Amino acid sequence: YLMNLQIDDKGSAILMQVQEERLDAHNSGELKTQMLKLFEDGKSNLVVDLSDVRFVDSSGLGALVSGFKNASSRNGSLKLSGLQMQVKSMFELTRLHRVFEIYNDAEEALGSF
Amino acid sequence: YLMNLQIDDKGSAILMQVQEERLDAHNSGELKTQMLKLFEDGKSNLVVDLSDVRFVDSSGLGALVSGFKNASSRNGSLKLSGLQMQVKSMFELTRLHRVFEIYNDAEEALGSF
Amino acid sequence: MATDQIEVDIKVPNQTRYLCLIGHIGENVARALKHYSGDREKLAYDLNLVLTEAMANAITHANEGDPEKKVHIEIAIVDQQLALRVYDHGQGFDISQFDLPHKPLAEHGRGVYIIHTVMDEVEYRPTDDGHVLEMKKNL
Amino acid sequence: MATDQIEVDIKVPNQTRYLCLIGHIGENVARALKHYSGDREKLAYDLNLVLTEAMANAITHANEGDPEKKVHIEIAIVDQQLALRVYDHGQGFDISQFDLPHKPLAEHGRGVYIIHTVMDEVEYRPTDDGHVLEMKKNL
Ligand SMILES: Nc1ncnc2c1ncn2[C@@H]1O[C@H](COP(=O)(O)OP(=O)(O)O)[C@@H](O)[C@H]1O
Ligand SMILES: Nc1ncnc2c1ncn2[C@@H]1O[C@H](COP(=O)(O)OP(=O)(O)O)[C@@H](O)[C@H]1O
Repeated sequence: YLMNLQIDDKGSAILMQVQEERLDAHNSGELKTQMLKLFEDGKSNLVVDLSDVRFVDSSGLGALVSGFKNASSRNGSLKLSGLQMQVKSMFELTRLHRVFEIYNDAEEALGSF
Repeated sequence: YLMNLQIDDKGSAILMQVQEERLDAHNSGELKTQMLKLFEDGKSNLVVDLSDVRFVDSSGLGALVSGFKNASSRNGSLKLSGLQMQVKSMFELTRLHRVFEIYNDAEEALGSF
Repeated sequence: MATDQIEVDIKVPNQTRYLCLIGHIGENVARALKHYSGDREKLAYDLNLVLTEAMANAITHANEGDPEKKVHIEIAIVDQQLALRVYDHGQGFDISQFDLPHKPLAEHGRGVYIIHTVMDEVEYRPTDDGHVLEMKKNL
Repeated sequence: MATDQIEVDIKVPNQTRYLCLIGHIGENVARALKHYSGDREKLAYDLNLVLTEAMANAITHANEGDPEKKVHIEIAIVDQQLALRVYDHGQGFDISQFDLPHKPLAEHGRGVYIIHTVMDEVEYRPTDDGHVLEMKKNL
Protein backbone atom coordinates (compact mmCIF):
# COMPACT_ATOMS: atom_id res chain seq x y z
CA TYR A 1 0.00 0.00 0.00
CA LEU A 2 1.53 3.28 -1.07
CA MET A 3 -1.39 5.60 -1.74
CA ASN A 4 -5.00 6.19 -0.80
CA LEU A 5 -6.57 6.87 -4.16
CA GLN A 6 -10.32 7.06 -4.68
CA ILE A 7 -11.30 6.41 -8.31
CA ASP A 8 -14.89 7.01 -9.52
CA ASP A 9 -16.41 6.98 -12.98
CA LYS A 10 -18.44 10.18 -13.11
CA GLY A 11 -19.73 9.69 -16.68
CA SER A 12 -18.14 12.72 -18.31
CA ALA A 13 -14.75 11.79 -16.86
CA ILE A 14 -12.96 9.67 -14.28
CA LEU A 15 -12.43 11.38 -10.92
CA MET A 16 -9.22 10.43 -9.12
CA GLN A 17 -8.97 11.78 -5.59
CA VAL A 18 -5.50 11.65 -4.08
CA GLN A 19 -6.26 11.14 -0.40
CA GLU A 20 -2.76 11.76 0.88
CA GLU A 21 -1.02 14.64 2.58
CA ARG A 22 1.97 14.23 0.26
CA LEU A 23 2.40 13.39 -3.42
CA ASP A 24 6.12 12.70 -3.65
CA ALA A 25 8.80 10.31 -4.91
CA HIS A 26 7.49 7.69 -2.49
CA ASN A 27 3.98 7.40 -3.89
CA SER A 28 3.85 9.20 -7.26
CA GLY A 29 4.73 5.96 -9.08
CA GLU A 30 1.50 4.48 -7.74
CA LEU A 31 -0.53 7.38 -9.18
CA LYS A 32 1.17 6.84 -12.54
CA THR A 33 0.38 3.12 -12.47
CA GLN A 34 -3.29 3.76 -11.70
CA MET A 35 -3.54 6.30 -14.52
CA LEU A 36 -1.96 3.83 -16.96
CA LYS A 37 -4.56 1.24 -15.97
CA LEU A 38 -7.34 3.69 -16.76
CA PHE A 39 -5.80 4.50 -20.15
CA GLU A 40 -5.52 0.79 -20.92
CA ASP A 41 -9.21 0.45 -20.06
CA GLY A 42 -9.94 3.03 -22.76
CA LYS A 43 -10.52 5.98 -20.43
CA SER A 44 -8.90 9.23 -21.49
CA ASN A 45 -10.73 12.00 -19.63
CA LEU A 46 -9.44 12.37 -16.08
CA VAL A 47 -9.84 14.80 -13.23
CA VAL A 48 -7.16 14.53 -10.56
CA ASP A 49 -8.42 16.16 -7.38
CA LEU A 50 -5.64 17.29 -5.05
CA SER A 51 -7.68 18.93 -2.31
CA ASP A 52 -6.22 16.66 0.41
CA VAL A 53 -2.67 17.16 -0.84
CA ARG A 54 -0.66 19.66 1.16
CA PHE A 55 2.71 18.91 -0.45
CA VAL A 56 3.85 17.92 -3.94
CA ASP A 57 7.43 17.47 -5.17
CA SER A 58 8.92 17.30 -8.68
CA SER A 59 8.18 13.61 -9.05
CA GLY A 60 4.52 14.22 -8.20
CA LEU A 61 4.43 16.91 -10.87
CA GLY A 62 6.16 14.46 -13.24
CA ALA A 63 3.45 11.84 -12.68
CA LEU A 64 0.76 14.39 -13.50
CA VAL A 65 2.63 15.51 -16.66
CA SER A 66 2.89 11.87 -17.68
CA GLY A 67 -0.87 11.45 -17.29
CA PHE A 68 -1.50 14.70 -19.13
CA LYS A 69 0.55 13.58 -22.13
CA ASN A 70 -1.04 10.13 -22.20
CA ALA A 71 -4.56 11.58 -22.03
CA SER A 72 -3.83 14.13 -24.78
CA SER A 73 -2.32 11.51 -27.08
CA ARG A 74 -5.62 9.60 -26.71
CA ASN A 75 -7.60 12.75 -27.60
CA GLY A 76 -8.73 13.03 -24.01
CA SER A 77 -7.54 15.35 -21.32
CA LEU A 78 -6.33 15.40 -17.74
CA LYS A 79 -7.53 18.32 -15.62
CA LEU A 80 -6.75 19.27 -12.04
CA SER A 81 -8.89 20.51 -9.16
CA GLY A 82 -8.66 21.55 -5.53
CA LEU A 83 -5.08 22.81 -5.42
CA GLN A 84 -4.09 24.20 -2.04
CA MET A 85 -2.24 27.51 -2.17
CA GLN A 86 1.25 26.10 -1.71
CA VAL A 87 0.60 23.29 -4.18
CA LYS A 88 -0.55 25.87 -6.73
CA SER A 89 2.73 27.73 -6.15
CA MET A 90 4.60 24.60 -7.21
CA PHE A 91 2.79 24.67 -10.56
CA GLU A 92 3.72 28.33 -10.97
CA LEU A 93 7.36 27.78 -10.01
CA THR A 94 7.66 25.12 -12.72
CA ARG A 95 5.40 26.93 -15.25
CA LEU A 96 3.06 23.95 -15.26
CA HIS A 97 0.07 26.19 -14.52
CA ARG A 98 0.22 27.04 -18.22
CA VAL A 99 -0.01 23.38 -19.18
CA PHE A 100 -2.87 22.13 -17.01
CA GLU A 101 -6.46 23.27 -16.86
CA ILE A 102 -6.92 23.91 -13.14
CA TYR A 103 -10.36 24.17 -11.48
CA ASN A 104 -11.39 25.19 -7.99
CA ASP A 105 -13.16 21.94 -7.22
CA ALA A 106 -13.84 18.54 -8.73
CA GLU A 107 -17.42 19.42 -9.68
CA GLU A 108 -16.29 22.37 -11.78
CA ALA A 109 -13.62 20.26 -13.44
CA LEU A 110 -16.09 17.46 -14.24
CA GLY A 111 -18.58 20.01 -15.60
CA SER A 112 -15.98 21.27 -18.07
CA PHE A 113 -15.92 18.02 -20.07
CA TYR B 1 4.03 36.86 23.74
CA LEU B 2 3.93 33.29 24.99
CA MET B 3 0.29 32.23 24.81
CA ASN B 4 -2.93 32.97 22.97
CA LEU B 5 -5.41 33.07 25.81
CA GLN B 6 -8.97 34.27 25.38
CA ILE B 7 -10.51 35.42 28.69
CA ASP B 8 -14.25 36.22 28.95
CA ASP B 9 -16.45 36.97 31.94
CA LYS B 10 -19.49 34.75 31.41
CA GLY B 11 -21.32 35.87 34.56
CA SER B 12 -21.42 32.55 36.39
CA ALA B 13 -17.68 32.09 35.86
CA ILE B 14 -14.66 33.29 33.91
CA LEU B 15 -13.98 31.35 30.71
CA MET B 16 -10.30 30.96 29.78
CA GLN B 17 -9.73 29.46 26.36
CA VAL B 18 -6.18 28.23 25.76
CA GLN B 19 -5.78 28.80 22.03
CA GLU B 20 -2.55 26.89 21.63
CA GLU B 21 -1.61 23.49 20.28
CA ARG B 22 0.65 22.89 23.28
CA LEU B 23 0.44 23.70 26.98
CA ASP B 24 3.97 23.00 28.15
CA ALA B 25 6.95 24.31 30.13
CA HIS B 26 7.33 27.11 27.59
CA ASN B 27 3.93 28.73 28.10
CA SER B 28 2.32 27.26 31.24
CA GLY B 29 3.84 30.03 33.38
CA GLU B 30 1.82 32.52 31.37
CA LEU B 31 -1.42 30.63 32.12
CA LYS B 32 -0.52 30.68 35.83
CA THR B 33 0.15 34.42 35.72
CA GLN B 34 -3.19 35.13 34.07
CA MET B 35 -5.03 32.99 36.60
CA LEU B 36 -3.31 34.82 39.47
CA LYS B 37 -4.46 38.15 38.00
CA LEU B 38 -8.05 36.91 37.98
CA PHE B 39 -7.79 35.74 41.59
CA GLU B 40 -6.36 39.14 42.57
CA ASP B 41 -9.36 40.76 40.84
CA GLY B 42 -11.61 38.74 43.17
CA LYS B 43 -12.63 36.11 40.63
CA SER B 44 -12.64 32.56 41.91
CA ASN B 45 -14.82 30.57 39.53
CA LEU B 46 -12.93 29.59 36.40
CA VAL B 47 -13.48 27.33 33.42
CA VAL B 48 -10.32 26.47 31.50
CA ASP B 49 -11.27 25.26 28.04
CA LEU B 50 -8.61 23.08 26.41
CA SER B 51 -10.37 22.16 23.17
CA ASP B 52 -7.56 23.62 21.00
CA VAL B 53 -4.86 21.91 23.07
CA ARG B 54 -3.47 18.76 21.50
CA PHE B 55 -0.57 18.30 23.93
CA VAL B 56 -0.05 18.97 27.63
CA ASP B 57 3.03 18.16 29.72
CA SER B 58 3.58 17.93 33.48
CA SER B 59 4.17 21.66 33.84
CA GLY B 60 0.86 22.38 32.07
CA LEU B 61 -0.85 20.04 34.52
CA GLY B 62 1.02 21.79 37.35
CA ALA B 63 -0.33 25.19 36.27
CA LEU B 64 -3.88 23.82 36.28
CA VAL B 65 -3.37 22.28 39.75
CA SER B 66 -2.06 25.62 40.98
CA GLY B 67 -5.20 27.36 39.67
CA PHE B 68 -7.39 24.64 41.16
CA LYS B 69 -5.87 25.09 44.62
CA ASN B 70 -6.08 28.88 44.47
CA ALA B 71 -9.70 28.80 43.37
CA SER B 72 -10.65 26.30 46.10
CA SER B 73 -8.91 28.31 48.82
CA ARG B 74 -11.09 31.26 47.72
CA ASN B 75 -14.23 29.11 47.97
CA GLY B 76 -14.50 29.06 44.21
CA SER B 77 -13.58 26.35 41.78
CA LEU B 78 -11.64 25.69 38.61
CA LYS B 79 -13.26 23.32 36.12
CA LEU B 80 -12.04 21.99 32.81
CA SER B 81 -13.70 21.48 29.43
CA GLY B 82 -13.00 20.25 25.92
CA LEU B 83 -10.21 17.77 26.65
CA GLN B 84 -9.00 15.95 23.54
CA MET B 85 -8.58 12.21 23.97
CA GLN B 86 -4.81 12.23 24.43
CA VAL B 87 -4.98 15.19 26.81
CA LYS B 88 -7.58 13.33 28.86
CA SER B 89 -5.17 10.37 29.03
CA MET B 90 -2.61 12.65 30.68
CA PHE B 91 -5.07 13.41 33.47
CA GLU B 92 -5.68 9.70 33.92
CA LEU B 93 -1.97 8.83 33.90
CA THR B 94 -1.40 11.33 36.72
CA ARG B 95 -4.71 10.57 38.52
CA LEU B 96 -5.73 14.20 38.10
CA HIS B 97 -9.06 13.17 36.56
CA ARG B 98 -10.13 12.52 40.15
CA VAL B 99 -9.23 16.04 41.17
CA PHE B 100 -10.82 18.14 38.43
CA GLU B 101 -14.43 18.38 37.35
CA ILE B 102 -14.17 17.77 33.62
CA TYR B 103 -16.95 18.71 31.14
CA ASN B 104 -17.37 17.99 27.46
CA ASP B 105 -17.59 21.62 26.43
CA ALA B 106 -17.33 25.10 27.89
CA GLU B 107 -21.10 25.65 27.89
CA GLU B 108 -21.67 22.59 30.06
CA ALA B 109 -18.90 23.64 32.42
CA LEU B 110 -20.29 27.17 32.72
CA GLY B 111 -23.79 25.79 33.30
CA SER B 112 -22.53 23.77 36.28
CA PHE B 113 -21.79 26.87 38.38
CA MET C 1 12.92 -7.74 6.55
CA ALA C 2 15.23 -4.97 7.71
CA THR C 3 14.07 -3.18 10.84
CA ASP C 4 13.90 0.57 11.14
CA GLN C 5 17.30 2.16 11.57
CA ILE C 6 16.85 5.81 12.31
CA GLU C 7 19.22 8.19 14.07
CA VAL C 8 18.42 11.79 14.83
CA ASP C 9 20.84 14.04 16.69
CA ILE C 10 19.72 17.54 17.65
CA LYS C 11 21.40 20.49 19.32
CA VAL C 12 19.36 23.53 20.25
CA PRO C 13 19.82 26.51 22.54
CA ASN C 14 18.92 25.99 26.19
CA GLN C 15 15.48 27.57 25.84
CA THR C 16 11.98 26.25 26.34
CA ARG C 17 10.86 27.70 23.00
CA TYR C 18 12.57 24.71 21.33
CA LEU C 19 10.63 22.10 23.34
CA CYS C 20 8.04 22.08 20.63
CA LEU C 21 10.64 21.38 17.88
CA ILE C 22 12.04 18.41 19.79
CA GLY C 23 8.60 17.09 20.65
CA HIS C 24 7.45 17.34 17.04
CA ILE C 25 10.53 15.52 15.79
CA GLY C 26 9.72 12.72 18.25
CA GLU C 27 6.18 12.58 16.83
CA ASN C 28 7.48 12.47 13.27
CA VAL C 29 9.80 9.59 14.08
CA ALA C 30 6.91 7.61 15.57
CA ARG C 31 4.80 8.23 12.47
CA ALA C 32 7.62 7.22 10.10
CA LEU C 33 8.32 3.83 11.72
CA LYS C 34 8.06 0.98 9.29
CA HIS C 35 7.46 -1.74 11.81
CA TYR C 36 5.08 -0.83 14.60
CA SER C 37 1.93 -2.69 15.33
CA GLY C 38 0.76 -0.61 18.28
CA ASP C 39 -1.20 2.66 18.30
CA ARG C 40 1.07 4.99 16.34
CA GLU C 41 -0.62 8.20 17.50
CA LYS C 42 -0.26 7.12 21.12
CA LEU C 43 3.43 6.40 20.54
CA ALA C 44 3.77 9.82 18.85
CA TYR C 45 2.24 11.53 21.89
CA ASP C 46 4.41 9.54 24.30
CA LEU C 47 7.68 10.37 22.54
CA ASN C 48 6.65 14.03 22.30
CA LEU C 49 5.86 13.90 26.03
CA VAL C 50 9.00 12.24 27.40
CA LEU C 51 11.28 14.33 25.19
CA THR C 52 9.50 17.47 26.40
CA GLU C 53 9.75 16.41 30.06
CA ALA C 54 13.41 15.42 29.87
CA MET C 55 14.44 18.51 27.92
CA ALA C 56 12.48 20.86 30.22
CA ASN C 57 14.31 19.28 33.19
CA ALA C 58 17.69 19.71 31.50
CA ILE C 59 16.91 23.37 30.82
CA THR C 60 15.48 24.33 34.19
CA HIS C 61 17.24 22.06 36.72
CA ALA C 62 20.62 21.29 35.13
CA ASN C 63 21.50 24.13 32.77
CA GLU C 64 19.67 26.57 35.02
CA GLY C 65 18.12 28.54 32.24
CA ASP C 66 21.47 29.77 30.89
CA PRO C 67 20.45 30.64 27.30
CA GLU C 68 24.03 30.32 26.04
CA LYS C 69 24.19 26.64 26.93
CA LYS C 70 23.05 23.96 24.49
CA VAL C 71 20.79 20.97 24.88
CA HIS C 72 21.77 17.85 22.99
CA ILE C 73 19.19 15.21 22.16
CA GLU C 74 19.51 11.85 20.42
CA ILE C 75 16.82 9.61 19.04
CA ALA C 76 18.01 6.22 17.84
CA ILE C 77 16.20 3.13 16.71
CA VAL C 78 18.12 -0.11 16.46
CA ASP C 79 16.65 -3.62 16.35
CA GLN C 80 13.15 -2.57 17.33
CA GLN C 81 14.37 -0.71 20.38
CA LEU C 82 13.98 3.03 20.54
CA ALA C 83 16.43 5.02 22.66
CA LEU C 84 16.06 8.68 23.57
CA ARG C 85 18.99 10.48 25.18
CA VAL C 86 18.87 13.98 26.63
CA TYR C 87 22.24 15.44 27.67
CA ASP C 88 22.56 18.15 30.30
CA HIS C 89 25.45 20.20 31.72
CA GLY C 90 24.45 19.92 35.37
CA GLN C 91 25.56 18.39 38.67
CA GLY C 92 23.12 15.51 38.36
CA PHE C 93 20.47 14.25 40.80
CA ASP C 94 19.32 11.01 42.36
CA ILE C 95 16.66 9.91 39.93
CA SER C 96 15.50 7.00 42.12
CA GLN C 97 13.96 9.56 44.49
CA PHE C 98 11.42 10.63 41.88
CA ASP C 99 9.98 7.53 40.26
CA LEU C 100 6.97 7.17 42.55
CA PRO C 101 3.70 9.00 42.01
CA HIS C 102 3.82 12.53 43.42
CA LYS C 103 1.32 13.88 45.94
CA PRO C 104 -2.05 14.41 44.24
CA LEU C 105 -2.07 18.20 44.52
CA ALA C 106 1.64 18.90 44.05
CA GLU C 107 2.40 21.53 41.44
CA HIS C 108 5.69 19.92 40.42
CA GLY C 109 7.36 16.54 40.40
CA ARG C 110 5.38 14.61 37.78
CA GLY C 111 8.01 14.63 35.02
CA VAL C 112 10.28 11.75 36.03
CA TYR C 113 7.26 9.68 37.11
CA ILE C 114 5.70 10.15 33.67
CA ILE C 115 8.94 9.17 31.94
CA HIS C 116 9.14 5.98 34.03
CA THR C 117 5.53 5.11 33.28
CA VAL C 118 5.78 5.61 29.53
CA MET C 119 9.21 4.11 28.84
CA ASP C 120 10.56 0.59 29.47
CA GLU C 121 14.06 1.47 30.75
CA VAL C 122 15.29 4.73 32.23
CA GLU C 123 18.87 5.45 33.24
CA TYR C 124 20.59 8.66 34.36
CA ARG C 125 24.38 8.66 34.29
CA PRO C 126 27.36 11.04 34.20
CA THR C 127 29.11 12.11 30.99
CA ASP C 128 32.29 14.12 30.38
CA ASP C 129 30.58 17.45 30.86
CA GLY C 130 27.32 16.70 32.63
CA HIS C 131 24.78 13.90 32.62
CA VAL C 132 22.57 12.02 30.23
CA LEU C 133 19.05 10.71 30.73
CA GLU C 134 18.58 7.63 28.59
CA MET C 135 15.04 6.37 28.01
CA LYS C 136 14.36 3.17 26.09
CA LYS C 137 11.22 1.63 24.70
CA ASN C 138 10.77 -1.71 22.98
CA LEU C 139 8.75 -1.30 19.82
CA MET D 1 20.02 39.05 20.94
CA ALA D 2 21.40 35.58 20.23
CA THR D 3 20.44 34.17 16.85
CA ASP D 4 19.00 30.73 16.34
CA GLN D 5 21.60 28.00 16.68
CA ILE D 6 20.04 24.74 15.66
CA GLU D 7 21.75 21.58 14.42
CA VAL D 8 19.91 18.48 13.32
CA ASP D 9 21.71 15.43 12.01
CA ILE D 10 19.67 12.54 10.63
CA LYS D 11 20.51 9.09 9.31
CA VAL D 12 17.79 6.97 7.75
CA PRO D 13 17.70 3.91 5.50
CA ASN D 14 17.99 4.58 1.77
CA GLN D 15 14.22 4.37 1.19
CA THR D 16 11.68 6.85 -0.09
CA ARG D 17 9.34 6.07 2.81
CA TYR D 18 11.54 8.29 4.97
CA LEU D 19 11.25 11.33 2.68
CA CYS D 20 8.27 12.42 4.68
CA LEU D 21 10.18 12.25 7.99
CA ILE D 22 12.98 14.41 6.64
CA GLY D 23 10.58 16.87 5.02
CA HIS D 24 8.57 17.22 8.22
CA ILE D 25 11.70 17.85 10.28
CA GLY D 26 12.58 20.64 7.83
CA GLU D 27 9.12 22.12 8.34
CA ASN D 28 9.45 21.89 12.11
CA VAL D 29 12.78 23.71 12.05
CA ALA D 30 11.26 26.53 9.98
CA ARG D 31 8.37 26.85 12.43
CA ALA D 32 10.70 26.88 15.46
CA LEU D 33 12.95 29.71 14.24
CA LYS D 34 13.15 32.57 16.67
CA HIS D 35 14.24 35.21 14.20
CA TYR D 36 12.46 35.09 10.88
CA SER D 37 10.47 37.95 9.48
CA GLY D 38 9.39 36.27 6.23
CA ASP D 39 6.45 33.96 5.58
CA ARG D 40 7.15 31.06 7.92
CA GLU D 41 4.76 28.63 6.25
CA LYS D 42 6.36 29.34 2.87
CA LEU D 43 9.79 28.69 4.38
CA ALA D 44 8.45 25.47 5.92
CA TYR D 45 7.20 24.29 2.53
CA ASP D 46 10.45 25.24 0.82
CA LEU D 47 12.65 23.36 3.30
CA ASN D 48 10.35 20.34 3.09
CA LEU D 49 10.60 20.57 -0.71
CA VAL D 50 14.36 20.90 -1.19
CA LEU D 51 15.11 18.24 1.42
CA THR D 52 12.66 15.91 -0.34
CA GLU D 53 14.17 16.63 -3.78
CA ALA D 54 17.77 16.22 -2.65
CA MET D 55 17.09 13.08 -0.66
CA ALA D 56 15.06 11.49 -3.47
CA ASN D 57 18.01 12.15 -5.81
CA ALA D 58 20.47 10.61 -3.37
CA ILE D 59 18.26 7.52 -3.08
CA THR D 60 17.46 6.99 -6.75
CA HIS D 61 20.49 8.35 -8.64
CA ALA D 62 23.42 7.90 -6.24
CA ASN D 63 22.60 5.06 -3.88
CA GLU D 64 20.62 3.32 -6.60
CA GLY D 65 17.81 2.20 -4.37
CA ASP D 66 20.05 -0.11 -2.30
CA PRO D 67 17.93 -0.37 0.88
CA GLU D 68 20.96 -1.32 2.98
CA LYS D 69 22.64 2.02 2.34
CA LYS D 70 22.00 5.04 4.55
CA VAL D 71 21.16 8.61 3.74
CA HIS D 72 22.71 11.24 5.96
CA ILE D 73 21.15 14.69 6.25
CA GLU D 74 22.24 17.77 8.18
CA ILE D 75 20.29 20.90 8.95
CA ALA D 76 22.30 23.68 10.57
CA ILE D 77 21.52 27.27 11.38
CA VAL D 78 24.36 29.60 12.25
CA ASP D 79 24.30 33.40 12.17
CA GLN D 80 21.02 33.67 10.29
CA GLN D 81 22.18 31.34 7.55
CA LEU D 82 20.50 27.99 7.11
CA ALA D 83 22.51 25.14 5.57
CA LEU D 84 21.06 21.84 4.42
CA ARG D 85 23.43 19.01 3.51
CA VAL D 86 22.42 15.73 1.90
CA TYR D 87 25.17 13.10 1.66
CA ASP D 88 25.11 10.34 -0.94
CA HIS D 89 27.31 7.31 -1.70
CA GLY D 90 27.43 7.77 -5.46
CA GLN D 91 29.79 8.65 -8.31
CA GLY D 92 28.55 12.22 -8.48
CA PHE D 93 27.25 14.24 -11.43
CA ASP D 94 27.78 17.61 -13.06
CA ILE D 95 25.17 19.72 -11.32
CA SER D 96 25.75 22.74 -13.59
CA GLN D 97 24.00 20.81 -16.38
CA PHE D 98 20.70 20.86 -14.53
CA ASP D 99 20.14 24.32 -13.16
CA LEU D 100 18.13 25.66 -16.10
CA PRO D 101 14.39 25.21 -16.49
CA HIS D 102 13.55 21.80 -17.98
CA LYS D 103 11.44 21.33 -21.09
CA PRO D 104 7.80 22.15 -20.32
CA LEU D 105 6.46 18.61 -20.77
CA ALA D 106 9.42 16.63 -19.40
CA GLU D 107 8.50 14.02 -16.83
CA HIS D 108 11.80 14.37 -14.97
CA GLY D 109 14.52 16.90 -14.37
CA ARG D 110 12.81 19.55 -12.25
CA GLY D 111 14.48 18.69 -8.92
CA VAL D 112 17.81 20.49 -9.20
CA TYR D 113 16.13 23.46 -10.89
CA ILE D 114 13.70 23.77 -7.98
CA ILE D 115 16.56 23.58 -5.46
CA HIS D 116 18.40 26.37 -7.27
CA THR D 117 15.29 28.52 -7.40
CA VAL D 118 14.41 28.15 -3.73
CA MET D 119 17.87 28.33 -2.14
CA ASP D 120 20.51 31.08 -2.26
CA GLU D 121 23.64 28.95 -2.67
CA VAL D 122 23.94 25.38 -3.96
CA GLU D 123 27.14 23.37 -4.07
CA TYR D 124 27.79 19.70 -4.89
CA ARG D 125 31.17 18.32 -3.88
CA PRO D 126 32.96 15.04 -3.19
CA THR D 127 33.35 13.57 0.29
CA ASP D 128 35.34 10.58 1.58
CA ASP D 129 32.73 8.08 0.54
CA GLY D 130 30.50 9.85 -1.97
CA HIS D 131 29.23 13.38 -2.42
CA VAL D 132 27.32 16.05 -0.56
CA LEU D 133 24.77 18.51 -1.87
CA GLU D 134 24.94 21.67 0.24
CA MET D 135 22.09 24.14 -0.01
CA LYS D 136 22.17 27.46 1.83
CA LYS D 137 19.56 30.10 2.48
CA ASN D 138 19.95 33.45 4.20
CA LEU D 139 17.19 33.94 6.74
N1 LIG E 1 18.45 16.93 34.49
C1 LIG E 1 18.31 17.18 35.81
N2 LIG E 1 19.32 17.71 36.51
C2 LIG E 1 19.19 17.97 37.84
N3 LIG E 1 18.07 17.71 38.54
C3 LIG E 1 17.02 17.18 37.90
C4 LIG E 1 17.07 16.88 36.51
N4 LIG E 1 15.88 16.34 36.14
C5 LIG E 1 15.13 16.31 37.26
N5 LIG E 1 15.81 16.81 38.33
C6 LIG E 1 15.34 16.89 39.74
O1 LIG E 1 14.29 15.95 39.90
C7 LIG E 1 13.13 16.60 40.38
C8 LIG E 1 11.89 15.90 39.80
O2 LIG E 1 11.78 16.15 38.41
P1 LIG E 1 10.38 16.02 37.74
O3 LIG E 1 9.73 14.77 38.18
O4 LIG E 1 10.57 16.18 36.26
O5 LIG E 1 9.52 17.21 38.32
P2 LIG E 1 9.69 18.80 38.18
O6 LIG E 1 10.66 19.07 37.08
O7 LIG E 1 8.31 19.27 37.91
O8 LIG E 1 10.18 19.25 39.52
C9 LIG E 1 13.27 18.04 39.96
O9 LIG E 1 12.55 18.91 40.79
C10 LIG E 1 14.78 18.24 40.09
O10 LIG E 1 15.13 18.52 41.42
N1 LIG F 1 22.89 12.75 -5.94
C1 LIG F 1 22.99 12.51 -7.28
N2 LIG F 1 23.89 11.62 -7.73
C2 LIG F 1 24.01 11.37 -9.05
N3 LIG F 1 23.28 11.98 -10.01
C3 LIG F 1 22.36 12.89 -9.62
C4 LIG F 1 22.16 13.21 -8.24
N4 LIG F 1 21.21 14.15 -8.17
C5 LIG F 1 20.82 14.40 -9.42
N5 LIG F 1 21.52 13.65 -10.32
C6 LIG F 1 21.40 13.68 -11.79
O1 LIG F 1 20.85 14.92 -12.16
C7 LIG F 1 19.68 14.73 -12.93
C8 LIG F 1 18.69 15.84 -12.67
O2 LIG F 1 18.17 15.73 -11.37
P1 LIG F 1 16.77 16.39 -11.04
O3 LIG F 1 16.75 17.77 -11.57
O4 LIG F 1 16.51 16.22 -9.58
O5 LIG F 1 15.70 15.55 -11.87
P2 LIG F 1 15.26 14.02 -11.78
O6 LIG F 1 15.76 13.48 -10.49
O7 LIG F 1 13.77 14.10 -11.87
O8 LIG F 1 15.86 13.35 -12.99
C9 LIG F 1 19.19 13.34 -12.57
O9 LIG F 1 18.44 12.77 -13.60
C10 LIG F 1 20.49 12.60 -12.32
O10 LIG F 1 21.03 12.17 -13.55
